[in-house]
Amino acid sequence: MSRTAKILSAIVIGLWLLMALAPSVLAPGDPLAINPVQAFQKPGAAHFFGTDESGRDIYTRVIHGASDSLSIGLAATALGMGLAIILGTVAALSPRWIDDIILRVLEALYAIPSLLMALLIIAFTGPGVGPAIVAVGLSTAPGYARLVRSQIRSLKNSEMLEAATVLGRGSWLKVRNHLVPNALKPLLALVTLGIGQAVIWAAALSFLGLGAAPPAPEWGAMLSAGRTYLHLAWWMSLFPGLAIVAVAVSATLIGRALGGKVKSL
Amino acid sequence: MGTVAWAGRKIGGALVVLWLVATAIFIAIRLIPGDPAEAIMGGPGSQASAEALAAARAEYALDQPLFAQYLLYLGKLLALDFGTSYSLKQPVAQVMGEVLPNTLWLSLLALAAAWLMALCFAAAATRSSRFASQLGSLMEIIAAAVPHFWLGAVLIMLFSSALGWLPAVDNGSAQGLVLPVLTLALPLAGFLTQLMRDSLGEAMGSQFALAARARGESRLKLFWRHGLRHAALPALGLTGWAFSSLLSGAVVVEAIFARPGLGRSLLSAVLARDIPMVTGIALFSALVYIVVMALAEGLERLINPAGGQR
Amino acid sequence: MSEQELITVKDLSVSFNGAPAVKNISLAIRAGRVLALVGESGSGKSVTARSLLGLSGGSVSAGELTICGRDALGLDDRAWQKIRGNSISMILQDALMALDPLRPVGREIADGLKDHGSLSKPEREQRVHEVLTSVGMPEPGLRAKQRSPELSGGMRQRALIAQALAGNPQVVIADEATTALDSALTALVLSQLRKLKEQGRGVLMISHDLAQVAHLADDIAVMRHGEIVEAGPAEQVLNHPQHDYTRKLLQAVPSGVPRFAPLSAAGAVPPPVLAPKIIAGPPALSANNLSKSFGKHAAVDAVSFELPRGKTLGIVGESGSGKTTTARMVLGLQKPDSGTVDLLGERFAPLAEGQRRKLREQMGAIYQNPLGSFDPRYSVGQLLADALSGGKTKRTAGYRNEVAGLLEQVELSTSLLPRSPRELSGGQRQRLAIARALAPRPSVLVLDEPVSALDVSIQATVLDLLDRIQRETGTSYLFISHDLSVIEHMSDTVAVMHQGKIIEQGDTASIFASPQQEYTRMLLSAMPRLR
Amino acid sequence: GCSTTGSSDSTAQGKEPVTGGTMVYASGDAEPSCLDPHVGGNYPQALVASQYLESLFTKDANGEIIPWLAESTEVSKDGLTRTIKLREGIKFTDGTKLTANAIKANVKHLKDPNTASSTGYLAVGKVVSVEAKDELTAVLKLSAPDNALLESLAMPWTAIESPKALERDQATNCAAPVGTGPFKVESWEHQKAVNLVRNDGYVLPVADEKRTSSTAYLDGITWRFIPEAATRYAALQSGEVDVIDNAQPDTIASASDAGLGHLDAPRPGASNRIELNSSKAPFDDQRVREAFIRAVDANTGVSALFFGTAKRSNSLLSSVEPLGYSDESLFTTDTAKANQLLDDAGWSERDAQGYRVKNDKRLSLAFPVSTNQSVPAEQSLFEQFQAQAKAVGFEVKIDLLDLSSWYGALAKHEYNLVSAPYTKVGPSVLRVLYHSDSTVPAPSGYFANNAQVKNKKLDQLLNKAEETEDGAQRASLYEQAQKIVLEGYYVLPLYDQQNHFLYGKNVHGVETTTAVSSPIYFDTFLDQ
Ligand SMILES: Nc1ncnc2c1ncn2[C@@H]1O[C@H](COP(=O)(O)OP(=O)(O)OP(=O)(O)O)[C@@H](O)[C@H]1O
Ligand SMILES: Nc1ncnc2c1ncn2[C@@H]1O[C@H](COP(=O)(O)OP(=O)(O)OP(=O)(O)O)[C@@H](O)[C@H]1O
Ligand SMILES: [Mg+2]
Ligand SMILES: [Mg+2]
Repeated sequence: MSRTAKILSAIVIGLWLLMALAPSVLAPGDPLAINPVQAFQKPGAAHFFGTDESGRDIYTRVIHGASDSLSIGLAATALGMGLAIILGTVAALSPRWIDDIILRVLEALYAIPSLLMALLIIAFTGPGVGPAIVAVGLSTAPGYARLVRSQIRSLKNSEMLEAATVLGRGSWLKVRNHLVPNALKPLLALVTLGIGQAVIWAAALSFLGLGAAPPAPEWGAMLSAGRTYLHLAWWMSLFPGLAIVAVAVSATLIGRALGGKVKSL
Repeated sequence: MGTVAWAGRKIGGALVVLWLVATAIFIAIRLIPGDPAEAIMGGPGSQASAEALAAARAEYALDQPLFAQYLLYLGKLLALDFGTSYSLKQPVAQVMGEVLPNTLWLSLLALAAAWLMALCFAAAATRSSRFASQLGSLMEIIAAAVPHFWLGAVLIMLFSSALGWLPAVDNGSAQGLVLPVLTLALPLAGFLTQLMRDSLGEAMGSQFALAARARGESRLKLFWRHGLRHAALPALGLTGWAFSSLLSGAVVVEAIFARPGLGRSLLSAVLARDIPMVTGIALFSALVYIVVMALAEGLERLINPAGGQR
Repeated sequence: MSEQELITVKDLSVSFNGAPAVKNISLAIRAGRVLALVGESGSGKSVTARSLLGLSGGSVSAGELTICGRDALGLDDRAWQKIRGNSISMILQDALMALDPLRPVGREIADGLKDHGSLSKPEREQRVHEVLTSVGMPEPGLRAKQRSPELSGGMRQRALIAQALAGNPQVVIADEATTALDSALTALVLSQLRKLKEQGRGVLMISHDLAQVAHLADDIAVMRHGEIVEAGPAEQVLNHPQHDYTRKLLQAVPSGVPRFAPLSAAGAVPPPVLAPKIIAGPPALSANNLSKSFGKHAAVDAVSFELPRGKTLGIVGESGSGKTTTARMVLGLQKPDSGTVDLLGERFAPLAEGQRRKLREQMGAIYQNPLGSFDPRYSVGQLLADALSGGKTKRTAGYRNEVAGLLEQVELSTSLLPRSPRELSGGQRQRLAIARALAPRPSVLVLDEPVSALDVSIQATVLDLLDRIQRETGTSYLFISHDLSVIEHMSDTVAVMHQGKIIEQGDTASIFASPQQEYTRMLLSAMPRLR
Repeated sequence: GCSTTGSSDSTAQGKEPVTGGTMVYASGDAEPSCLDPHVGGNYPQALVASQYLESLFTKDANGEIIPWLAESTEVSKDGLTRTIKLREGIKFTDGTKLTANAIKANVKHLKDPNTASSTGYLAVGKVVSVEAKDELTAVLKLSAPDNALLESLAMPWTAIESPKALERDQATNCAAPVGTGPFKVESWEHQKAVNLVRNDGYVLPVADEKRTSSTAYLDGITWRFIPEAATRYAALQSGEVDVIDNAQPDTIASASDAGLGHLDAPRPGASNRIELNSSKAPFDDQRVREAFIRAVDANTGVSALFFGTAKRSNSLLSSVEPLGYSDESLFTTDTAKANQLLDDAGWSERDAQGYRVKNDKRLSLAFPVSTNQSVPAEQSLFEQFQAQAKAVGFEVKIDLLDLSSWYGALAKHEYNLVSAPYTKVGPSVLRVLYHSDSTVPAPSGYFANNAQVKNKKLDQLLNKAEETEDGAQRASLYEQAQKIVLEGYYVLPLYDQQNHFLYGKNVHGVETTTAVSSPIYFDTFLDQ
């Protein structure tokens, strides 16, 4: 990772974190404050990104929405990755037949389109932020798990571990010192890529009315509300849409800087 | 591994996967709250009498023990009987048969368009300057990050409402396909381009590319003879994923562009708790995924017979 | 100079982003003669060669560049394409990578013909068959349809040569065409090049090994740091080298140099004549009837040998003869199908890992490519601290002195401590691998092709280092190589492997002087010798 | 078609009608799973079925019920026998003649549990049996007097279908119901379109002096489903479709600038309103109900969100119902009063977030909202209520649900606030919605009295109103009933059930609607 890439990534991450943790620094207003008289104001000096149908300030909402959207993305990825690490590691280190079973199950999960999986989960739990996290997390897990598995398998057969064996290292030391840290590093890059995708996914669910409920300033929900007024107030859907794209793009860029490749998705 | 053995393994594996999918769906659907009998009788808002509900339960074997239901369900699936849709009161196979071609067409066209775009972008990127190439790389990443639902709306605004060039909704003509295909294809093209550019770049900078140049090959020939194959390989490996993400994307795109299709059926079936319909679509998508994966793998074997099996 | 000059270069300079790689060199390639370009790694040999095809990839300036009587300065890419593969062709340095793994080699060879000639498709196929036969490719019809991953290293090298010859070029550039080949294959390739010369073509041969060059070259140019430091007829350069660097290169060739005599200039100071410590007791290592099969293929077949303490046993054999498999069984990385390994008189294999952990520190290993055996997250210092602490920590703090001691032992500067192994040169990496292997003070080192990836001058320093360590510590070496000259220089006893069996075993001097087996004789006759 | 005229700003006045052309209609509703409105019985079914099915009665321009397929009707003194005489010479599109038997078969169909009718089933609830007295005369025996029967029979959900066609299995009948309307179902391509073609044998039951021919002008209608509002409007703008329903307020407001026609046809029956569940805390206390109603400001929200296309209502009934009673003073916003009421009711403390608490319980209201039934503007209005109610200390939890989950939440009484539209012709809808009988759930858990009003006096008034013959007395009874509900703060009325249609420049003659305000495209024609 080059120096500039490091600095840039740090700045971007810092900015997102600031938006997520202390949105009021950037947008002091209340994202839920309504003002029906001020509805559908064009972007301008008073409202940078304009206002929505209830006169809420879209700039404030976009900034405050970072927390919801990002934490959905983070939590979903963490869930998916957590499951994947367990399944993938078990598969990679187990005897052939267990590996085979896990692989088949993963393939079956992979074969169900993710949105269908999400729909089924939500049909079971009802819509909301929590279910959206579970849905996105579960539907991304099989992909990650296959990756973790192949990662660990190739490490398991690497010269590096052979060298450790020759140096007389026991299994525990090999796993702790070499296998886990080396498997995790590329996963970190992948997680960064994945967060961007998870944010899009969660937004898609909100857009279908299955995720965060309005008037929460979640970007997908805002987009969903904005699409009704596409002809009247383009700014209502433009800015939350741009926010989603921006998060996904910066996540991809940082992921790539960390050495992640799309290949792995 | 010989081709016959390979095909045998594939088919066996596919059957296992289908069985697992069927089981997963069965379990998932039983977990969903709500009485299936109500769904059969027109949803919870209906005035169905207790007797009518009981009759429906008996008719659909919902009054039997769960395991018996499971066996019954598997037995029917084995006989390729997907049952009758609760909400449409038509055989699931028939409903799917009606809407399926639309979705397949849409997805295949989008897949083809995405491949084509990705190839063109990747090829263009190898020739252009560092700045142009970085700009291109940013564009791909942005394309890959654009959500379908937003892209579709923006395209409609732009090309239908404002410019009036293309129809917003499916009207049976080829033009009506342009926007939905674009909406589905662009994000995928972004992904594929990223993939292809990486491997294309690797291939074009490799020793064998140098060897080819040393034989007197022009850049264009180098691209056709060597670059293309290497670019295609990782993208092929991703085709199964791409296709299944296209099916997911179709749910959104079909809703936005008012196109009949599997995606829309799926959404309404889940909302109406139409179990046979959901099962049918899920199994079918899984089958499509498996077939597409096998095709892609076959193609991979053709391009790279020595490559290891995954 | 009666011979026609096919390529004339005057004052050629190449730089990459302002950094010069080749500086003002001049050379001429003549019909029917072989010009050898010799020099250490990174001296600019390959860049020079690529420049002759207009493929240097950097910015080029030259006083003159004439190819077959034609001024080639300022040619555009189209004009170059007519020359490449047609008038001049090149055999690229890395045979494993120089063929597209996704295309049949026959197609790769035919591509050049297609682009240049007017041959029809069957004619092209005919020509491919012809040229593959001429380079001694077994079953050329079948091989033409296979892709490079399906071919062995030697076959790939031959396919690459065939590819260069297909278009009947006037000049052939062979960039390290024999590195990484065992001696039998090396001999084959050299004879191919000789044939070209006899046909009246010009040959530019690039190598870091003067011994190989000695057999073939008519003229030699010695390169260093992008400059030609000495050039002239082969006789003169080999026998009366003018430049220090040339002398150093000549000295680095190990064949015929006695045990413990230094090869590198650094070791030129005669060492204190310190007799190697002889320790009594059971042999350091003994292998008994080791066998291993993969499927039906017997990779190692009833191999037995004994390695006395403080001595070196060299195992030599062609590629695929089972050397690495033997080493892995000795190291306990692969379970033998049958047979045993004893280390210092104790049973080492087959045994459960837990039971032999104690013995582990008595045995170290060094690989051909050490980079793969280092955890990429560790720095040089951390690697050594990890080895010293038995994996408990990678902090150097508590092991500063020991680490410094190890580095000194392998002649590395402590300034390298914070670096990643990736940022080291090949020679430095191999030293680091040796240092790490030495950390637990082993009695036995298993070295599998430890210098095969290094150029001769670096190889010389590493071999000298190994010599010194053995003398100082009395460590026993199981030294595996396909390079007869290295084995000859390093071993006290030699075992020759062929198709999984040890066919001949004994004292180094007697094996090299009077081989008993036909196969050994064949190997030795193919060995390039300087002295 | 039927003769009611909605408030239309059609520009077709004086245009010479042209025959021919197929009109493309784009509906924003979900595609019905059955084209026979007997099955289930929702508004989207009524919209499409109005083209091919007709009812016995309809409403005229003054809101009066008049015979349509029926020629005349009379009721016995005790109100228990209703005789209906049919018009002569009307045929179903399958060739069957319209006879008294058809009424018998249709009522039987509605009452058959296998039909799973909900709206139509309730409408004929009091009909015990149907007898064919002669070819064209049917006699209906009732379990109790029902002066709403004619209104019920004016709805498309009780439209008359061919008895022969009803004998087919349900799937077939769902795919192509057979009626007497100006169009008939030619084919149904699922998810794509219902294709309607002109009924060339159509007989207009009530003569219209403006019409020379007695068949529709249009060759047919392509009935499509485009759920995305923005896409639907874009398709109308670009001329891909001719008429859209469920038009969004903002597009309606800009329609005339865009050269589009607009038909505003508010639905009869109940107005759109929020019902407050009085069966459980905190709304079991009238003061808390009133406090909520005083806390929110519907007027500003409605005018901003609906761009003046919806008029604020203060009545339980639609503005098209002549017997609607309205009292603005009950619903004026008064935050001070709201606070006072809550203090009085014991909700005087507030927690850290500013919500009121009593006995450590937060003043929290569950508000499940059906995304199928509430348009986006309405959802936004609810969000505004949420913010306004927060100011006086209510926590409103809006839950956007799909229809099944929404019904599920209602059935489990997991709501304090709910907005459930109900369309029915005439004031008898009050009985459906506020009679204590309607708190008793059907086997599916469904009940119509969401406010859970249980008031003996109200029950009596509603029963009596349904049985009275005298018009004035009926009006007075219904007024008293409405007062009880309104003054008990069980309901916050919002506006009429919105029913807006937009159509392209080339479309003319979009004005006639059925008794439930669903347009009929009998008079409609396209510029060629
Ligand atoms: N494409 C390039 N970009 C930048 N630097 C290059 C490039 N190619 C070669 N160099 C540099 O030019 C110098 C000479 O490299 P070259 O490959 O000619 O060495 P060589 O003598 O062939 O070495 P070896 O024996 O290892 O093949 C090296 O320092 C190398 O790093
Ligand atoms: N893991 C394995 N699976 C199958 N075959 C193997 C495996 N490892 C080695 N072989 C086969 O065993 C034989 C001996 O291989 P080995 O690597 O020991 O040869 P080598 O003498 O070290 O050759 P080289 O000089 O090329 O390194 C070869 O034919 C090889 O293909
Ligand atoms: Mg080189
Ligand atoms: Mg080996």
